[in-house]
Amino acid sequence: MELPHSRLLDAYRAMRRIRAFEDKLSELVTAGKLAGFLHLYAGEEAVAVGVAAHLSDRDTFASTHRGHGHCIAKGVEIRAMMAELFGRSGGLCKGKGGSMHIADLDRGMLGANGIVGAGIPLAVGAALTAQVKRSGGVSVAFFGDGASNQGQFHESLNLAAIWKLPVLFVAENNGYGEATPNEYASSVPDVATRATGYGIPGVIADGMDFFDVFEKAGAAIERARRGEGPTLLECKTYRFYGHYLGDNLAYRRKEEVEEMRQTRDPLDLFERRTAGEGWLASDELRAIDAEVAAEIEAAVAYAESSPFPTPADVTTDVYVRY
Amino acid sequence: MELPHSRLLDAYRAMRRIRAFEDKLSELVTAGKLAGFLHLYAGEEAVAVGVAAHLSDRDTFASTHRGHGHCIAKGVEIRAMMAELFGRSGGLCKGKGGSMHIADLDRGMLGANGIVGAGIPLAVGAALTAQVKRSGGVSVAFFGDGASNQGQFHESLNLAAIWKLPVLFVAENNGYGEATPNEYASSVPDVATRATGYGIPGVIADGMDFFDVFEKAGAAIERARRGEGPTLLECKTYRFYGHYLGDNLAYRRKEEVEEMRQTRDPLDLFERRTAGEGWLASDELRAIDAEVAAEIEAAVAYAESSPFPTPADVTTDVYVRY
Amino acid sequence: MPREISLLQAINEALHLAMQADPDVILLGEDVAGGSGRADQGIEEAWGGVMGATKGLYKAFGPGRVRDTPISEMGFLGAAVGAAATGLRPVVELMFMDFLGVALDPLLNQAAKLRYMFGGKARVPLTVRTLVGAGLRAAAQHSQTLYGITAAIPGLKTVCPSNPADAKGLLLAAIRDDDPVIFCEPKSILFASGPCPEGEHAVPIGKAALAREGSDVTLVGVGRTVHVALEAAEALAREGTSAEVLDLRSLSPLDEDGILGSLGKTGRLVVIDEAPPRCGIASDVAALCVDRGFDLLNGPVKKVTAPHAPVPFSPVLEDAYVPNAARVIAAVREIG
Amino acid sequence: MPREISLLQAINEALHLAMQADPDVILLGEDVAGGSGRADQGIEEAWGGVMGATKGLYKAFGPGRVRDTPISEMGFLGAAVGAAATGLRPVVELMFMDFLGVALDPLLNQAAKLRYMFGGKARVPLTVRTLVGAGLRAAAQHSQTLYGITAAIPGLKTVCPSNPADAKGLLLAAIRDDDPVIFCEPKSILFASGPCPEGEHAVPIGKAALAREGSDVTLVGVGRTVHVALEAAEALAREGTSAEVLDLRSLSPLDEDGILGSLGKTGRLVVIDEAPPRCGIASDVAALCVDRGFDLLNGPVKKVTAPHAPVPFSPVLEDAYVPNAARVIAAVREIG
Ligand SMILES: Cc1ncc(C[n+]2csc(CCOP(=O)(O)OP(=O)(O)O)c2C)c(N)n1
Ligand SMILES: Cc1ncc(C[n+]2csc(CCOP(=O)(O)OP(=O)(O)O)c2C)c(N)n1
Ligand SMILES: [Mg+2]
Ligand SMILES: [Mg+2]
Repeated sequence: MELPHSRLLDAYRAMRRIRAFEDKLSELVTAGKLAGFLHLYAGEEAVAVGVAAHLSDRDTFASTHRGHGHCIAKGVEIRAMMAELFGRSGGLCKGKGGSMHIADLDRGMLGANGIVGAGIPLAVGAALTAQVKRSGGVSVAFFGDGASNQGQFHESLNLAAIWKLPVLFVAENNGYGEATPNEYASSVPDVATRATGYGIPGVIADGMDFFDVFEKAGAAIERARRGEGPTLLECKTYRFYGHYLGDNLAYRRKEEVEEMRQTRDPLDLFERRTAGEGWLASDELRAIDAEVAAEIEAAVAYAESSPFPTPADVTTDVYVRY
Repeated sequence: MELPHSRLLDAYRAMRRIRAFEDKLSELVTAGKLAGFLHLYAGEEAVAVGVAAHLSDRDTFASTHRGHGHCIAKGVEIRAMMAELFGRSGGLCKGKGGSMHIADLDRGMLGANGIVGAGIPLAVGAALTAQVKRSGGVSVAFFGDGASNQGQFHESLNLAAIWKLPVLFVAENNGYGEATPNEYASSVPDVATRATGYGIPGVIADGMDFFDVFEKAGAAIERARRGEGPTLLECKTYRFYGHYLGDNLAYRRKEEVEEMRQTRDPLDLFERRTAGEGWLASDELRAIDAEVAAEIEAAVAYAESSPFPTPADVTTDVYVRY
Repeated sequence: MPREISLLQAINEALHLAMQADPDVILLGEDVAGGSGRADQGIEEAWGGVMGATKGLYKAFGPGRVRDTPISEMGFLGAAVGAAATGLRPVVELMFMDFLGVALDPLLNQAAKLRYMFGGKARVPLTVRTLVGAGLRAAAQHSQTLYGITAAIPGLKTVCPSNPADAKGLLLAAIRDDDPVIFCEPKSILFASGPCPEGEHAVPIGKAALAREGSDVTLVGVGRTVHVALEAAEALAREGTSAEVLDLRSLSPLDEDGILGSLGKTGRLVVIDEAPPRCGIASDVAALCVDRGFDLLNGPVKKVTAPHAPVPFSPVLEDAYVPNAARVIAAVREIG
Repeated sequence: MPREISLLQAINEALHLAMQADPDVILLGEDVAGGSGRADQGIEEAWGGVMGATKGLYKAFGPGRVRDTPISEMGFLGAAVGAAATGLRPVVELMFMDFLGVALDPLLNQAAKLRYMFGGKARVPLTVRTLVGAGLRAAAQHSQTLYGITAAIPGLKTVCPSNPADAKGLLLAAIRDDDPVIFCEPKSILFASGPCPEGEHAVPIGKAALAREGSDVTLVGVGRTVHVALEAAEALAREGTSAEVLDLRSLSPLDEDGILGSLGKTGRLVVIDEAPPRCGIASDVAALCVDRGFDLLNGPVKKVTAPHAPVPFSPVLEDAYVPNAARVIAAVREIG
């Protein structure tokens, strides 16, 4: 599938941004500059970006604890994200949310979510709004293989199916829920198999391949916009870092990780494909890499210079009025 | 499938007991003699009895709000059940539980349950006990079509599947969850379809036909005892009364109910089959009918003569020790 | 004399008004219509809610805005939170508050926290209507008074009316509130009638109501226990004790000033709640008295609550379980 | 001097002892082993719990008794209730207490009520271990102190240790208790060391502990706030106020006599809790004081709690959110 040149560059830029953002966080944590639980999206870039490439601000994302990639793909400002992770008042959520609750409703990003599976019904609700208000919007629920064993997954898919809601369920199957392999925790190897139980299409994409995700997500999103209801799209992917920064990684062999990084890196695959087809030139990509690197540095600088919130902020923003 | 004569009579007796028990409750409620929410099992007798015919006290049932039939099929004493519904101290649960919590652990009956779907994991837990203790026991979870849209259904089936627990999931699909038709509430017409999502067998039985349930439950129970894991057995059935006594019944046509009662009554079907095959004689069945009628009258008499609990009983049985 | 309607009818009127006035208000819940999908058989709105609270709404506002749900509380409540955060104003019926067991996360971790976690950038105008309390012989899993759980959660508001007029006014306020509100319907008094204004009616969330004036002791109640308090006050009056009865109405926010105001008049207080004694509204009221109200106190503050036990089925036991006027009177005498 | 170990190690020791002593004790939870199903790759017990509390148990007791679960809290907790009612003695790890949102029903409506609903004929010897509290910059959905919810539920017991010895003794008591017990692990002090007996050690459920003797004021704490109270007491001592510190340890049952005993000595009381102020343990303690303890009171009872707000992420905010010694000292001065 060929995309206009500018959109190819946009896709690459978004993926590179995610990668650079996550690599930077790893660096910052190692340097002791960041607190909290950080779940990095590196390795899974093609999923969020492949889906987001079809969407605009009227469309919504509900995300997971591993939410930076979804934010960036949805166009959320990087420096406000970084400031949030630094716990600063200039953060997207004024420092109150942190990594697990990073959100930007203006971009249709309904938030990372610390409760596994809890984002799924939120996406269903956003789709309900779209349906009732006839906004034409589509809503996307991202969730992991582990989350597919939560009751909220089940209830949400059934509900969306009977109401034919404009929602896309994207299972990011990276093979693990924390330290537990999916082949142990799930009774079926493919999350997509479960679509049968809801009478909706179940589709498997190579989550490391932007083009495959793009194509299959596109079809599902078109279907949703036509009012034909939800699709369960499973993207087979892999997380390059551990479950969170600090993870001992003892549940997977080093060689497994190495092999994935060497042979299945979504940025490499993207570059190989676009170069092979003659769509993009290497120096275009290197220019983006440099731009992004600068953006990230600027984001860190912004974050570090943003003032901390003050103790009085603890009790604001609880209610609209109380 | 032919059963020994005595077991055929047992099966009929159990079904007749359930029917007579439920009909009596309807009468008592109409006469203003009983309080509380009563969900009658009449019409679904073949399901509980067809399954229970394979089980003994080491095997367990987890039931639903519509639990009288499961109790009776599992061999629970009728007069203690009746006294429970009358709120008397001679009741199975000393009058504390009532219809929705009727239970008899000695008979392996883990209780009716007022929370739709909540019995399912309890059955999984009993199966876990059987597996850990190698008791050879099998556990059965009964639940309705409506309950199959609860998260607990999903989580339980997955858990039982990955641990290959000796459990049988029996979906009693009577077409309705309260006033809502299953074809509206569920994204798939057959609950059994969902077995695919857990990699376990999904089987459909005619829940009005004792023999069909008996046969299919038997195979699934044997499989479970062999350590091969759970089965989802869907029994297509129908409730002859409303959702509860007091239901306005406006969600289904009178003709539908009439037709079911006329053509699909599990007791009639049983009688027709056993007579047709020459297995049972009509007078044998009438004798049982009379016995059962007497039992029920005796149960009511017992219940009415059983003393009420006293206010001091309100605070006992909360803890083993506090 | 103003017309009288039941608390249930008052709820129904409020729902009609709210849906009429604002197209963003939608209604979700199990059997809020009933018989969905059977229009071809001439079946429509078979139930209108298990208690009948939502009667006529499906017919008036159609299947787009009034939706029967599957038995998937976590799912449809979660969806309602998502819908509220994106521009609708959903009213959800959680049939019995006991079902919080399978519906807590969307309230505890989502609705209550989105605004805060997002730095004030979200609004979650969600209303959850739910039945509380004993009295229907419905036993342990259908009779609980669990508003203490939602009142404890920062980010939620919780109200519980004791009469039709407040039911109407508070429900309208809840639906129009931009924060998530849990609206508790005391099932034992659903069918009790009382005066209720026609048309629009506003009752502010966060204000207790004086249900009876008095000077010797304050009786604080909520929902059904307001009536228990009134009955006790009546009896106490006959023996010369003048009891003031305060109807909390709102559990979060709690009307601290209202409570302290009455305590200031009477110096003595008994709080009556149908929930068990631990970690509930009754403790909060007592704790308020012994902190900000300490100088006003002329005697101990007594809690008259259900015992620390599940709700029993047997009518005899259930009647003994719930607080009654005799226990309130005894408590008043004890602190006399 | 007795050896010192961390609270986490004490938990680990108790689990080893309990599983060793009783083959009916099994352990369920997410990643309690970790890496399940990968033995063929030489991977076994990759984690031993997200905090490491269950290290070595899988290796010692095998995959039949130590089971990694899917991320299905309601399912595996419900299964544990069923297992407990049929003869096992399950210990379940609910990773963070915040996950009650997706795990409440098996506790609220099943474990807590089976015995009562069945007329005393069931036992549910279930233990749920769960992390509570702030301090790890884990934000609103991983930092809550929700033991007020479980303490409110008749049929459950709830405990929360403040030190390794109590952690070990209470966990052993919980596992061997025939009722369901919620065992709360304060995450901010998990790695703090303290003396702890080797081998068997018993701490009764339902008894508070005197953490420091004093005569002028009683400071009541639980889990981490015991340390806050001790710090405040130390500072108060320097200015001549003698504070007694009571460690509740058990939240249900609540040691009413223990609390009143101390109040009887001091006449003044401050209760410190990391939960928000509404419908919690702090209110219960205050309510007890103003009821049974009224004649002992020489001043208001102050609650020092978290504010009525979710737990914020930013370290600056989180540090301001949790109760600290300065606030306790201020409260003591106020009632001085
Ligand atoms: C309800 C709930 N249970 C458990 C956790 C702890 N937890 C956080 S992430 C995670 C693993 C999630 O796995 P998966 O859904 O596959 O997503 P991934 O981390 O692989 O992206 C777990 C168990 C949680 N946050 N919420
Ligand atoms: C969690 C929960 N939600 C809702 C209810 C109210 N309720 C009781 S029975 C019932 C319908 C159940 O339908 P189904 O599972 O098909 O069983 P059936 O009544 O048809 O036997 C509902 C909604 C409940 N008891 N528990
Ligand atoms: Mg995963
Ligand atoms: Mg049904």
